[in-house]
Amino acid sequence: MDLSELYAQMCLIRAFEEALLEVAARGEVPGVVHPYTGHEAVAVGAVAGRRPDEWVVGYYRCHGHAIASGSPIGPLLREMLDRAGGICGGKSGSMQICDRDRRFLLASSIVGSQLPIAAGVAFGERAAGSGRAVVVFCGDGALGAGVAYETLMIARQKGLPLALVCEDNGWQDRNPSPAVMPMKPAELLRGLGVEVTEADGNDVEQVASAMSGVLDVCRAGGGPAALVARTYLRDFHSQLRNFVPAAYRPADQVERWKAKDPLLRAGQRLRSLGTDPQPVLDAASAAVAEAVRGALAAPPTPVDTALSSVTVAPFGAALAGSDVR
Amino acid sequence: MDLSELYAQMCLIRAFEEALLEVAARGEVPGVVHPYTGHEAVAVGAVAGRRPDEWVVGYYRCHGHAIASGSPIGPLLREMLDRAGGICGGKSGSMQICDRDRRFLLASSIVGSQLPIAAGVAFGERAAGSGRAVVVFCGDGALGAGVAYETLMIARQKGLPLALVCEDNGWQDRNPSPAVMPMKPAELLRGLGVEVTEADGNDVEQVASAMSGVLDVCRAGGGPAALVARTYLRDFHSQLRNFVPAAYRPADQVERWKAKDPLLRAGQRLRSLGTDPQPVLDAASAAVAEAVRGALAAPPTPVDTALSSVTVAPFGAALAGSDVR
Amino acid sequence: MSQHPINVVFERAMDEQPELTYLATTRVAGWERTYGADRSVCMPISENAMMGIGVGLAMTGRRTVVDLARAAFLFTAMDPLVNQATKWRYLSDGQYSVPLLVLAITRCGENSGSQHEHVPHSMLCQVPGLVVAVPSSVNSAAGLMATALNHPDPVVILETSRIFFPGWDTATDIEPTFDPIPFGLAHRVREGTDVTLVGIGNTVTDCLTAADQLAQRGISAQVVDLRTAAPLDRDGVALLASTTRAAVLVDEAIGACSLMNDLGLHLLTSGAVEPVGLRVVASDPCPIPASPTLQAVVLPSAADVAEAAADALDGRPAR
Amino acid sequence: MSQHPINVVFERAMDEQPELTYLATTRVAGWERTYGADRSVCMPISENAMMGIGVGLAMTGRRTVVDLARAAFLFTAMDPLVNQATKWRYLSDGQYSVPLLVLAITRCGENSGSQHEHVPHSMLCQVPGLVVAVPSSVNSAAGLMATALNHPDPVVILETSRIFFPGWDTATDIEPTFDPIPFGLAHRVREGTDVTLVGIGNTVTDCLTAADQLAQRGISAQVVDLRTAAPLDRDGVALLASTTRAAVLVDEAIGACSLMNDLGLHLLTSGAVEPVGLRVVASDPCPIPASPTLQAVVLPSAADVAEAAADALDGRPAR
Ligand SMILES: Cc1ncc(C[n+]2csc(CCOP(=O)(O)OP(=O)(O)O)c2C)c(N)n1
Ligand SMILES: Cc1ncc(C[n+]2csc(CCOP(=O)(O)OP(=O)(O)O)c2C)c(N)n1
Ligand SMILES: [Mg+2]
Ligand SMILES: [Mg+2]
Repeated sequence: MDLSELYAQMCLIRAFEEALLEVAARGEVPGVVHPYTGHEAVAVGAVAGRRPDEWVVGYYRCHGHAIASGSPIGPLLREMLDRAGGICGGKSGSMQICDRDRRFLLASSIVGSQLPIAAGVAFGERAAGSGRAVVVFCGDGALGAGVAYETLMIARQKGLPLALVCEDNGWQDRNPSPAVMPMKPAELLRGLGVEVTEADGNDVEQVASAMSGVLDVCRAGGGPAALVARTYLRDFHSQLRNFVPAAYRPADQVERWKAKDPLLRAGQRLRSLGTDPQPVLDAASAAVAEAVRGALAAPPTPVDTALSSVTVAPFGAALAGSDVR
Repeated sequence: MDLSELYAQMCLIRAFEEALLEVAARGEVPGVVHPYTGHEAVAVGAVAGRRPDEWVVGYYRCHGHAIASGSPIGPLLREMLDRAGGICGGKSGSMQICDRDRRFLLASSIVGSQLPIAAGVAFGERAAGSGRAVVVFCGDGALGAGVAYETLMIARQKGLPLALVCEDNGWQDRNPSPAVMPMKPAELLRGLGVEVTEADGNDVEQVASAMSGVLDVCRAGGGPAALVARTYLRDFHSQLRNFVPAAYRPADQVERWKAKDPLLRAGQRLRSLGTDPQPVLDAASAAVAEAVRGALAAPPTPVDTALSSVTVAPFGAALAGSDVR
Repeated sequence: MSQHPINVVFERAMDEQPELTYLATTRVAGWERTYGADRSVCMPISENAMMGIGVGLAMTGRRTVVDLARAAFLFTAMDPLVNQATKWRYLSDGQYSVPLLVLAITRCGENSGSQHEHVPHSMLCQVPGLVVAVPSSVNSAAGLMATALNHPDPVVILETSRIFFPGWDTATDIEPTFDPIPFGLAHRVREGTDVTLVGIGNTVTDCLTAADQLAQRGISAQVVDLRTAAPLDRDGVALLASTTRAAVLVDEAIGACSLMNDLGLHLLTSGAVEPVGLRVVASDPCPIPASPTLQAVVLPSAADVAEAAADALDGRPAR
Repeated sequence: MSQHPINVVFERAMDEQPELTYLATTRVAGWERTYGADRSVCMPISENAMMGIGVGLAMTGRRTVVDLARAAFLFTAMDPLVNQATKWRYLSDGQYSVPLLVLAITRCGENSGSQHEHVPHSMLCQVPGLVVAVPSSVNSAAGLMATALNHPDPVVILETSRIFFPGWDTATDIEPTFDPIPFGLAHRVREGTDVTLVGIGNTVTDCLTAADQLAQRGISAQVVDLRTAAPLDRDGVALLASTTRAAVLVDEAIGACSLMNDLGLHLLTSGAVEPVGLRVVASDPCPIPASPTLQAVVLPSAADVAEAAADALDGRPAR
């Protein structure tokens, strides 16, 4: 995939998140938002090389994962804004979205829990001899979870084609990771015998090329393998409704990383290659603005499916348990 | 502690387990037994250097841990035989015993679960500046559990005086550990940055001397540290009631290890030092026989405490929930 | 010795469904050779990841059986069951099915102490959409398993240890065959006209014994096996109970927020039983002690059931 | 803005009990400086080990508060709660106390989806000996916390997210103070003579709103806050309910094996309420959707409560 295309995806994610936060500030997002701003190069670079039949698995900071996987922004927005046409019918909200058609398996809001699920998918691929890899994202904080370790041990022992992308932003909510973990992600993963490639997570080309190596290892049966992408959250961990998020990181750290903004850098590089990035950015903004307008004009989530898809089996009534309601 | 004393303890454990299995074969043990036969040198060597005010924490294969910690065999036997005078009043059985007075904190029957509990105790010791270590045992299979990893990461990050003893018998129930784990215990623990000492777990002197180094590291604030003791189960994983346990390991492997029996080796060594081990062994057998006689002659567990010690708070009735009983 | 019906049913499914996958920390003899290590998968002691892997397999089209060995180990694997397996059909608004079957042994006659002996059916009924099957016998376990192996959503089968003990094949079975047993349909295992005894899992046997004891006192007891805790056959039990003058609901779990208290409420509000004719016999509110002597105090017995039945009938007029 | 009562209570305990230890994945501003990193302990995302460490501290004499942040994360830490914290007093036959307090937020107004929003009080009531407190307001949370911080056994406090939202200090509180609140004692928060509305946690507010709505229809409703799910004040509620002609029990959890079905049974068997006068209003049996629009369908509302009350009273003669 060429840089313009990667840049276009990053712009779409950036515009999406900025618009979403704006709508949230107006009180129109009922739930929580974990913005992907700052991480754009990771999702876009990591998913650039996946084949269309390979699954991608995300975590709660998932809007970037979904958009990079090809999910349409309209249904994503509507999901988060509680409007008709949401990608999961209003049942998922922001943190647990999925899009089976784009092989975006799911994003899970329980830290670490996506890892064994992705390993299960990878187990299926290996059993089928499909030669496909499975891309799974996690934060640096997720490496604290025992289930991450269990998954990696099993993936190694069974040789699963699990391509792990660790988005190492140095923080886990309000804690700097070194305050709670004795090892950095790459050192830790290597200690567990996992093949690790490190990349500058704010450089989309570097991420894409490093990831293509990781995917090749997995597809060739040499998995699991991991990419550790060093990056940073431009804005903050999360915002609930329109409550103003507290600043929790040193201001100079935040400033330092602003200079390394992944869009800025990709834009400069494009320019150096003779392409003007502005029209791409503008197109993304326009597409998002259009999607926001559409979402805000849409009716609320229709209620007729509120109780559907709990199970497929026809014993809803018997399961109710509230017969005297 | 001198070798005769270590040997005496090993003999006591061996005699205890053999007598217990004999009683079980007659159908007089209502529960399950995970015999410590073959591992005796590990518990005895590892606990030899602990100070009387240091806690020991075990896992379900715990009779050796308890006896090495000083627990009296009579109350232990009675606990397992459902007789009056059991060390936990009949509530614990074989796998979850404890003896607060001997600072044998507990043995837990959930694989890996004893590790964070021991780390909590170690946290308290560090907070108190006591200079005490905490000894905790686990099997090689326990290293598969995510909670083992979580505990070690936290112990490293907080510098806890946790002295881990991994009883590496190469098997986890009916699975050979290499069939399910990609790394051997020592390599894995080192990969996690834990200081590891390896020892021949069938040589009680070697275990004791290696462990004294591990304890010193912990007491000096350099913990956690681990001892990996290579050993083998002489008999089998477990026996339920009087059901005959299946053979699950290659016969030649079982035979090979018989030659390395820890009691045999300590006995030979004693003899080479001019001490006849036989009287020690005989004394242990006699003590156990006496305890068995006493237990079998004792009345059943008294029922008046069946419902006591659920909580200390006086709201048992309100908690009952079965008011229409 | 004949082959265990559970194995017969399971092997039949392994043969019929080429992608059916079995994850366990223990091995079934010969399965790795027959089905390959990709379908009979031996796992480390990593229940959380094992269950999560099962979810991933099931979501992408491979029905998976996660054998936890014991319900005691479910507590290290609750998250993938509660937050993943039972959620993704709903969260995805129907994009996914999660055909995951979890096997877990509860207790009975092992006397291994309260960390190892758990009866979590009531807890699990609080997980929306989860099928919680609690077989009472060898055939009941195999028949419920047969249904579970074709069910499109997550199922937990809580098996009593008793059905695996030596001699399992000598006991007479309350289910004549191991044909598939539908979920949510209680089963009358003994007819009777005076009182209805309702059991689940291990307590079905207690109810049958109690019925024998009651018969000697001239009381005719019908016995009902719930078979699944969720879905719960409220109406079926109410219908049966309405033909007798009293009902005794028996559970080896504690009473608070329990299945039997829940069912009891339905029997009363539906008018099937009058308040004075209802008894719930549950475990005392404490962990299950290792000692069988103490268990006899804490857990419900056939004698407790018979006594409760006689007490409930006392002074109740014939209809 | 005044200091949050929960913090006031907690800091008072930190000052009074020099070994009280706080484990959390988040920090309380200033606590590390005030109490030291040995007492205000910042943890990685390792809930299972965090809870186990809490057990080890508590068993050896250091009361510990494990702050899970959310009840959603309890499912990765069930084993040390179910198999360790609540077991060791019994397993040891009284050798140990385990003064462990677990804090966990349930839900309300966050709309974060079913993995994040859980109301597990009924499940937890199945753990023998565990105190399950479910405060309904800021003061209720602080008052229950004050008691928990002196309790000798494990306690879980399931807090509603609402009490931490901006503006928490502007709402009028149903508890006038944050003095310690005893466990197992329900609290009448509004007097009334026709119907008794029983809530827990978030549904207490719904009951109060419903009482207002009913008042406009000439129906006088008394409202009861259970405060703890375990111990459950069965007799206290029965006594209160027996003074009115009907009772409506309201829970945002699903009905199967629920606290309110359990309580309902007691109200009927104790004779406090007649079967036709009882209603249980629970969540529909599905995960909690992220969309507030869908939640309005699935979760009980004040209007549902009022309607159930009117329905229960319909045709019920005045006593
Ligand atoms: C099991 C679990 N524990 C706690 C949380 C609360 N939580 C949400 S995000 C987060 C920090 C995760 O940090 P990291 O994995 O580094 O991802 P990042 O947010 O930095 O992208 C925490 C603790 C959770 N969602 N799941
Ligand atoms: C969490 C958990 N899963 C499974 C089991 C069942 N189980 C009991 S012992 C055992 C094997 C443990 O092996 P290891 O740790 O090597 O100890 P060993 O028995 O060899 O001494 C297993 C799987 C358990 N007790 N706890
Ligand atoms: Mg991070
Ligand atoms: Mg082993």
